[in-house]
Amino acid sequence: MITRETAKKSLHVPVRAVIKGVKDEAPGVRTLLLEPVEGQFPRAGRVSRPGQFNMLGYPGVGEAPISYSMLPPGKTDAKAEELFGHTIRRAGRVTGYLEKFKEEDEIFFRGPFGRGWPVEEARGKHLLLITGGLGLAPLKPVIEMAPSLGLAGATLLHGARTAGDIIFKAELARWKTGGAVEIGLTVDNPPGNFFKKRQDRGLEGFEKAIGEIRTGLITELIRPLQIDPAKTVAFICGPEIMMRFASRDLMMKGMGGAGIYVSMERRMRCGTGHCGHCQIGPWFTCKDGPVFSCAQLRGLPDVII
Amino acid sequence: MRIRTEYLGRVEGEAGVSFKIEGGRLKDLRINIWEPPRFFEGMLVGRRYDEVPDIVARICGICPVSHMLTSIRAIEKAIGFEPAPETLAARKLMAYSQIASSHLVHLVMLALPDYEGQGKGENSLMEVLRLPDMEKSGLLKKFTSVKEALNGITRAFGGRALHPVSMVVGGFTSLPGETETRLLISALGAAERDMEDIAEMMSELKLPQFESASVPVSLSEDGGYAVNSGLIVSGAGLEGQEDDYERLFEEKEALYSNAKKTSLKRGGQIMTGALARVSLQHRWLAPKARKPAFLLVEGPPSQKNKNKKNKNPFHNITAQAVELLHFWQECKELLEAAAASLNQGRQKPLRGIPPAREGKGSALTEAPRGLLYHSYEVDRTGTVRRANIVTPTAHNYLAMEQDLSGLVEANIGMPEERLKGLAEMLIRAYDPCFSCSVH
Amino acid sequence: MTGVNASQRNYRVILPENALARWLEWLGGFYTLTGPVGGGVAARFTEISKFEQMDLDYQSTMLPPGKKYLFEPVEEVLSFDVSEGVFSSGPYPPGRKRALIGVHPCDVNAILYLDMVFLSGPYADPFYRARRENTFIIALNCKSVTGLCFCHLVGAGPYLKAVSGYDILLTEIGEEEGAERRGGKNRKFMVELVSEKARELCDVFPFSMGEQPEEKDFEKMSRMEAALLKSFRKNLDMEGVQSALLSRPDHHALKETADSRCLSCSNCVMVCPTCFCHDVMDKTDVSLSRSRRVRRWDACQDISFAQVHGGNFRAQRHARLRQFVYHKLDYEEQFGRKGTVGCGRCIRWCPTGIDLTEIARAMME
Amino acid sequence: MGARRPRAGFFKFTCCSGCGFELAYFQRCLEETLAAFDFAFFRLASSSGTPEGPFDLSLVEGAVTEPFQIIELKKIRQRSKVLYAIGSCAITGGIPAIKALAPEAQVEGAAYKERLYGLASTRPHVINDYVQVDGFIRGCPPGERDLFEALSSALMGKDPEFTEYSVCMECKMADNKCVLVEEGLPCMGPVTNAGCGALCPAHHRACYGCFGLMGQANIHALKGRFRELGHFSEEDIENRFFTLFGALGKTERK
Ligand SMILES: Cc1cc2nc3c(=O)[nH]c(=O)nc-3n(C[C@H](O)[C@H](O)[C@H](O)COP(=O)(O)OP(=O)(O)OC[C@H]3O[C@@H](n4cnc5c(N)ncnc54)[C@H](O)[C@@H]3O)c2cc1C
Ligand code: SF4
Ligand code: SF4
Ligand code: SF4
Repeated sequence: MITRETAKKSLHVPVRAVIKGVKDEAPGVRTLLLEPVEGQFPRAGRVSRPGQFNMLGYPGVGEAPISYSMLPPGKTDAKAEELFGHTIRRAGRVTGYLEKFKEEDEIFFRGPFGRGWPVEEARGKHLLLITGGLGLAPLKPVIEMAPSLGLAGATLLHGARTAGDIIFKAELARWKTGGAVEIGLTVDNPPGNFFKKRQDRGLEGFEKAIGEIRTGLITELIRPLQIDPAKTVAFICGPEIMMRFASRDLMMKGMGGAGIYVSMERRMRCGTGHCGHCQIGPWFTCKDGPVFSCAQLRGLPDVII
Repeated sequence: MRIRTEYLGRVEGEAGVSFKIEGGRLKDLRINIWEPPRFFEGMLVGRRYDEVPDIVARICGICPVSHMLTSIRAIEKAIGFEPAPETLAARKLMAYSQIASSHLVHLVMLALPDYEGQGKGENSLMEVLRLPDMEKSGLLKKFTSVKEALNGITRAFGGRALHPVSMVVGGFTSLPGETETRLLISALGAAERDMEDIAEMMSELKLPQFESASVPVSLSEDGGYAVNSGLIVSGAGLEGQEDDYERLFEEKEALYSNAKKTSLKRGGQIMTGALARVSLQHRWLAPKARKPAFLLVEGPPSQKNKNKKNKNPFHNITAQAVELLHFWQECKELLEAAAASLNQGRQKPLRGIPPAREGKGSALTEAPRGLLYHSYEVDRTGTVRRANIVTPTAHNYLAMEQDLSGLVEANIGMPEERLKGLAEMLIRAYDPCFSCSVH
Repeated sequence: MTGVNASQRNYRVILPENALARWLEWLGGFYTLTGPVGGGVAARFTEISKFEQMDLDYQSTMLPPGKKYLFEPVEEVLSFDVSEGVFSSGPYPPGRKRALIGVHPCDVNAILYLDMVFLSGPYADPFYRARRENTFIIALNCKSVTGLCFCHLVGAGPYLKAVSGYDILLTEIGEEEGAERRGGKNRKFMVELVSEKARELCDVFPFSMGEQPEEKDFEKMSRMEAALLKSFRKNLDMEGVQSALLSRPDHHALKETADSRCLSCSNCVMVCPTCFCHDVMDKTDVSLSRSRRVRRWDACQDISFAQVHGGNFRAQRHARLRQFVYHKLDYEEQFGRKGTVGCGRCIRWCPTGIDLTEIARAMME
Repeated sequence: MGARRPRAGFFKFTCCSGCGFELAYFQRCLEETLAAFDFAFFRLASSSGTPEGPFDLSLVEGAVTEPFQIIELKKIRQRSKVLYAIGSCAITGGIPAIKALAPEAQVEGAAYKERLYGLASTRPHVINDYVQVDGFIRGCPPGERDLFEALSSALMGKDPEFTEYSVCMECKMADNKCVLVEEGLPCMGPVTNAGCGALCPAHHRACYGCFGLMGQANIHALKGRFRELGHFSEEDIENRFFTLFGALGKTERK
């Protein structure tokens, strides 16, 4: 029976949040730091996990699924302390509208939705993170919790279009010095080329901190890797075509599809497994994903992987 | 001194006006209708007969119903089809609601700013509506309630008010039910006062004085105010039947304009439209409209002059207000009759269009702005072989230019800006539609 | 109808049509009665005031009753008052209680499918739930089969086997002699009170004019069902279809059908009783006073359905058609059953008559 | 609101002015529209105002059929933050585009004699042949849903979401009788862009495509269906169903 209480906490009514910080990451990419203030979405008691996403939006404009790039601390009832972050690229209607927002502006969200990265599976194993472009954002929380995961080791391979498009530069430098994760970087467009001046502004310090930035596709970094297939778990996030080649290379190194996880991007309207837009074969990306193992996806139509 | 307006505002379509005054004499007066032609007469050749109404509707965004009705009747004559009496009644409702609606647009949106805004630097509907006395009178609210009541009728019978869909060769593909019809009647009732206020306000405008040499021409029919059919009459008496049209009238191309000038072959400028209709047909007007019509045509009794008929083209505005009253009344009566005959359930809508047959047909109707002529030749397969369309503004074109000359000459000493404004006001008073005139 | 235990039989009664009509009209005091109007395969579920308006001999409808009334084509789910800055959603339930009368087994099964979509899983849709709880479903076993029906292949008909999720099950089991009613006959219906709600309601309304069914009545029903099962014309190996489809996603039958006949018009999806996809969009008044979040039925046949930044996962027409065929005949993992109930609507209402069972058969060869 | 009202411009090219009338008269949010926008140029409604801009929102109706219009159009584009094409003429060529189906001299000659040599008319073009268009308010006349979406989006400063699916979808959602399947009428709904609310089928009439072909229209499949209906010649099918509102875009879609 639907009670007044559940009605008020309708899954259609979003939560209000205030922007507490804005950070430019790369051209067209910004991180928003959010604090929920009040709302009705049925979320009390829900713990956010890395890899999950919120439906972020503004009334009259719409909503878009955006992954956590910074998790709320986890005490879900004490709302005021629940600062969390989203890293957003301008792509269309909603993300374009959000681009205008500044600190102290209000936005709205529903969530968290979806199953996140299966971090438990990496316990005692080597965690291999392969990311492309904005795909680093959903894995940022994983990297940050890496020291507490009981890993045998962690490697992050990240590729971007140009050096200027690399997001989380400060964090990358910090992770590098922290030592919990090994880092390899590559860019499609080499820094000395025609684009250098515009896109590489302010990169000198970063290059010093991070070491060499290779040139070429992300697979260039995967090929030289030494992998013990049974003791490795891979999380991959990036454009689907990049995930395809990355996972294929890992399989050629002997990994099984079950140990390789990817985060899928599909059109989404509800986040709750009702609107149907995000279906991949029998799965709903929103509630069965967005993180899937390659084994789950293999053979399904309309997937590039 | 050269006076010119490149692009007239608050008229439908694109046209300019220019003239010179040299040594106190008027020279080179032209209404240049530069509205780009779409060549409907050429495009229609090779199309099927039942597509014609949907195509010609797009001649005009304010009187599509008139073009559809005229073409439908011409096509039906060509293929030898007789529509049912209920169809004719529904077509009248379409025509009346559209004429009233078109008049409303002209009165409030296009013409009123000339008079209300004058001297205050205001000349658009939006600005006029913001004038203090306009805001007080709640004109916009009245305007919208009247427009919704009228468009509701066109919408109910035609599917939509602009470019209707359910009115086709042969009849109507669907008709409103009784409840819907009753709703239309009550909407008319609810907006009636607003409509009367607007009509009154428009008939009280201080219009410039001017006498035209035009001969009024309109349709005329025994037993009613002729709109969808009738004989051709003029101020000089009976001229002929609609099938005589091409014998009676002639079109002349102007080298400086995309529109043609049409008049009676025997010469002279003619005027069609609301003022001509009211002048020639006022005895058939609804009671409420008859008195103001009499005042308009004959002039107030006190200053009765010998020159009996009103020949001031500015009074076309007043005539439209009179017709607004008339067609409102007619719509109410027709809707009552329709509702009564509909209480048996839906009237049977048309199933399947009437078959093609070789033939020629022409039809003449009264569009909001005056006489509208469509004529078609259809071959055995139903393909259109020849099309001819003559629109109200083409009929009035000559008169507009001649009257404008007369008006400028009579006011030749006026300061340039005021003269230009007066010239534009006269053109607007004709309520020209340049999109139609070029087509 | 063998294997029915005694306690279930207690809730069965045989009722003549005129008594049923009176009972339904009494039910109209609590519910908005909604039933099939206009017969044949293109009847329409419509609100009615009199039993006679319905045609219980109807074969099918264009819009399925469950989808039409439980998951409305267009619905406002959220409203935002711009000046106040507050949201509202609801009310639940929206509108009056409704009784759907004469719902065929395939359509009852489709409702059970929609239940899984909107009520199972971590989130229940409050609109669907409220409407579902306020809808009284009177199912009606089929007495004829159309050439496009294939419910028998998925166990969704022609007799309803589900034991819950609806309220009453009717089966026409013959005519009463002598009495005058529709077409000069008064038909008799086996009435089974399935839900608690139905049993409570019928406590109030005495079924005294009905008779206790006897063994011969159940035997008759079994015979009728068996005869019906023989009259189906469609056939497909439902066991084999799953593996066959997934292994041949680029089969020429799909591509050829898509290219030569599929209009991408989405009629198939719109009329499908289990298709649940919808779009959500925000509309704001021109006065900017209120924004509404509205959902409306959407379809995977539409080109922008799977469009995302940087790509479209189903840009090709055959990929979209494949999504429909696979979702109905494969993808059982989704809700633990096939997506089709075999009503045949997608075939009937496709302007070019595309038949998913034909495509599947061609792909299996 | 309170802040500056957005400056709007409305421009007419070759057409019936119907879109202008829809905006300034027929639509049901007229009061709100007049209150919300500052119409800095709108010849149908105002004799003042200037086309010089700048405009926050420009709406352009009509096809391009004369060279001077191209120059005007480019200027309008430069002066406008957002430019939407409104109505079928501007978007698909609409009815004016029928001219393109026959030899130019033949079509023009049927309407004019002496004036022929003074005409500047060319083959009709849609406006996004010449300038970048930010969105399409489809229909002949434009549908209210998309019109309001355009207006409210301009006021909010967001990208609009226009309809891009078939008339059939709206038709089904309205539970209309399908005139193609049930009555065998040659309905263009399956390949026509939605936005009208399936107006014609709701009035027992076959859609004639006034909102233009939708992006994914499979023209030859529907032609095949019309052939099966039996009572149309090949020319009829071509003419009636694929050139009335699509004379310029006779291309196959995905
Ligand atoms: C699980 C998940 C997590 C994600 N996480 C992030 C994240 O952390 N950060 C991030 O920036 N993004 C993320 N995304 C991607 C983001 O949700 C999309 O970019 C989203 O579409 C943006 O919404 P929008 O309204 O701004 O764009 P939209 O207006 O939806 O447009 C997005 C793109 O889709 C296309 N499009 C939309 N509608 C149509 C149409 N009708 N026809 C044709 N094309 C159309 C446009 O070309 C446009 O490029 C995530 C997506 C998923 C599924
Ligand atoms: S109804 Fe038929 S033509 Fe239309 S999208 Fe579905 S399968 Fe294609
Ligand atoms: S009537 Fe026309 S628009 Fe409606 S569903 Fe049938 S084919 Fe499509
Ligand atoms: S149904 Fe077709 S022709 Fe009719 S209004 Fe809609 S788009 Fe135009």
